Amino acid sequence: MKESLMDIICCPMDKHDLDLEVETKDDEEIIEGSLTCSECGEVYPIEDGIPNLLPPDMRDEAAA
Amino acid sequence: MKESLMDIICCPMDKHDLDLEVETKDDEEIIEGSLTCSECGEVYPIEDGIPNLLPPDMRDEAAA
Amino acid sequence: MSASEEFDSWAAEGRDKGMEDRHWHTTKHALARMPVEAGDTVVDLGTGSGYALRALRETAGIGRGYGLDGAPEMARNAADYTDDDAVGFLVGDFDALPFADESVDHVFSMEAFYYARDPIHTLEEIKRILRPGGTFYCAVNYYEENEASHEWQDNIAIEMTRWNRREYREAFREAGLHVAEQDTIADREIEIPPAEAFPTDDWETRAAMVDRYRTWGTLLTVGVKP
Amino acid sequence: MSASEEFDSWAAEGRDKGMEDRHWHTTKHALARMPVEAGDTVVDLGTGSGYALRALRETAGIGRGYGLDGAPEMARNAADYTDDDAVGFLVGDFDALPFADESVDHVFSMEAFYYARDPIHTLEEIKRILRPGGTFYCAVNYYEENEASHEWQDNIAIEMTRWNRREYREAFREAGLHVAEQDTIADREIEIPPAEAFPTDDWETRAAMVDRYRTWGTLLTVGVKP
Ligand SMILES: Nc1ncnc2c1ncn2[C@@H]1O[C@H](CSCC[C@H](N)C(=O)O)[C@@H](O)[C@H]1O
Ligand SMILES: Nc1ncnc2c1ncn2[C@@H]1O[C@H](CSCC[C@H](N)C(=O)O)[C@@H](O)[C@H]1O
Repeated sequence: MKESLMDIICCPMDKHDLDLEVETKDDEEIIEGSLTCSECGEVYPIEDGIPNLLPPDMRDEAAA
Repeated sequence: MKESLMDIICCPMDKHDLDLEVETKDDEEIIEGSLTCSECGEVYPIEDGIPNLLPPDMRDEAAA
Repeated sequence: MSASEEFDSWAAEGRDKGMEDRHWHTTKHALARMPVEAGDTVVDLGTGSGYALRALRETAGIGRGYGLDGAPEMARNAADYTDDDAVGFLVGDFDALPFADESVDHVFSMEAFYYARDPIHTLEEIKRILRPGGTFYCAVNYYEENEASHEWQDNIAIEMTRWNRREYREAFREAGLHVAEQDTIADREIEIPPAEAFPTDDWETRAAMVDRYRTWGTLLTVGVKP
Repeated sequence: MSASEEFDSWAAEGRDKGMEDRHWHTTKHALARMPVEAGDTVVDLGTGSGYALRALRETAGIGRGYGLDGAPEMARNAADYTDDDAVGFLVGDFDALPFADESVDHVFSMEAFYYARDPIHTLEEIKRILRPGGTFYCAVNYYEENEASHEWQDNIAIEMTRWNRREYREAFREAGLHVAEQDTIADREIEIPPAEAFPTDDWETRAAMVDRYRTWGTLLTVGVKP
């Protein structure tokens, strides 16, 4: 994902802003990292350049 | 015209309500009569069952 | 010659019926898209023979349809073509609509809008008479991208507004309408003769006729009252 | 099986590309009607291969396009199919959109909306993320009037919502969107074999296939955020 995506995304649960943490970057592209809700503290992963903003219960279901 | 048209028409100039005067009627159809603006007093003719709600200057132009 | 006189003479010559037949090819597709519900009140601006309202009564069960036209002859003819009590006609001008604020569910207009003397003001008037969420379905064959239409101005004394697609969207927004859709509706029904038949009385080349009808056709811009 | 798993397996089998090819016949007409301007931000819900956003970048010059999909495999494939910096993909669910209030100009969705667990709530979410005057172009092939589509539910474990045209309009309004347009867009491109070829693997009769594609096709409902 590009950092410009931060302008419009939010926590899917409470719609508050997200804080970005970058682990790996390739040019402008954020490859691995996480997005943390500034309100509820929920952490959403960025994997393979794609943020996973499924509600936590559905994310866990999908990973199961 | 039908009297129910009165629900939605207004004076084309100042958009105020119109007062209906019926001269001839055929069943529900008003054939001849007039519509007078409750605010500016302008009189609009009903002829052949059709109200003429052109602004006065255009009506006179058309009739000329 | 005033607009009333010009179009009164068209009506007297029976051109209202001719337009109905030709415009129907694309008008019917625009009408079919309108989100009208049974019982709605619909106004048709520059109604000509009034066919759009007759169609909406039949297909969508609108509650009332009012056709406005600047030419008394047009309105009289239109009234003669129907005995439906729920359809009525009146004489009026696009610049000064004789309808109360928010009194109308939807407004339709085919091949007429560009005759408005002050088209932005007409859009403001349309916005005024629509209830919130009401739509204006504005269909025109005379527009910038439809090149064959440009010469129509030469045959008529009234000044016509020739906007392109973007100008239509911008004007709607300037008047305070949201733009929900813009599309060109091709006329697939008009018969286009084989290449050997060209030039015809009306067309230099077959390509020009195809461009006019199949490529461009009718420009539809849909506005919504916020 | 969860929706993610179901659609992840579709993506792994390459069905995303197959859908792109088939859906394009009607999707392109819906996209062409959208009142997008250069620079707009557009979200595609249930983006699949992401083709709608690629098309809008090319034809309308949108500024940014974001494709949301519940299946990580779909989003990964979609990201692989483009190297356009202005197009991005994310994993998320229709019921809990991860976009800020009024942050998006237009929302598009093809053949995906009816998978929403709580479709009215999804419409409310769409209304929330659109800026005033923004549109939701909702296109579906699975709907009540399209009878051949009814059996699709038998082949998929996820519950699908099968509304008719009126129910779509009512649901949009219930969620607070104005309905600006509703139309069925016929698929004129799919090849329909001559009568002798029927029954085929997929179709009992030629009439049923004609009904599915030429008569009904894709139902488009357009909502506008007030
Ligand atoms: N300024 C104006 N105010 C009201 N009506 C006007 C007008 N200028 C032109 N018209 C009317 O607009 C019509 C255009 S011809 C189109 C008629 C009809 N809608 C159809 O599709 O066939 C004519 O009937 C003409 O009288
Ligand atoms: N609840 C949900 N939330 C997000 N995406 C969903 C979803 N349910 C289904 N989807 C996604 O919706 C897509 C439907 S298939 C349609 C794909 C694409 N729009 C096209 O026209 O080809 C799948 O990619 C699926 O993963």
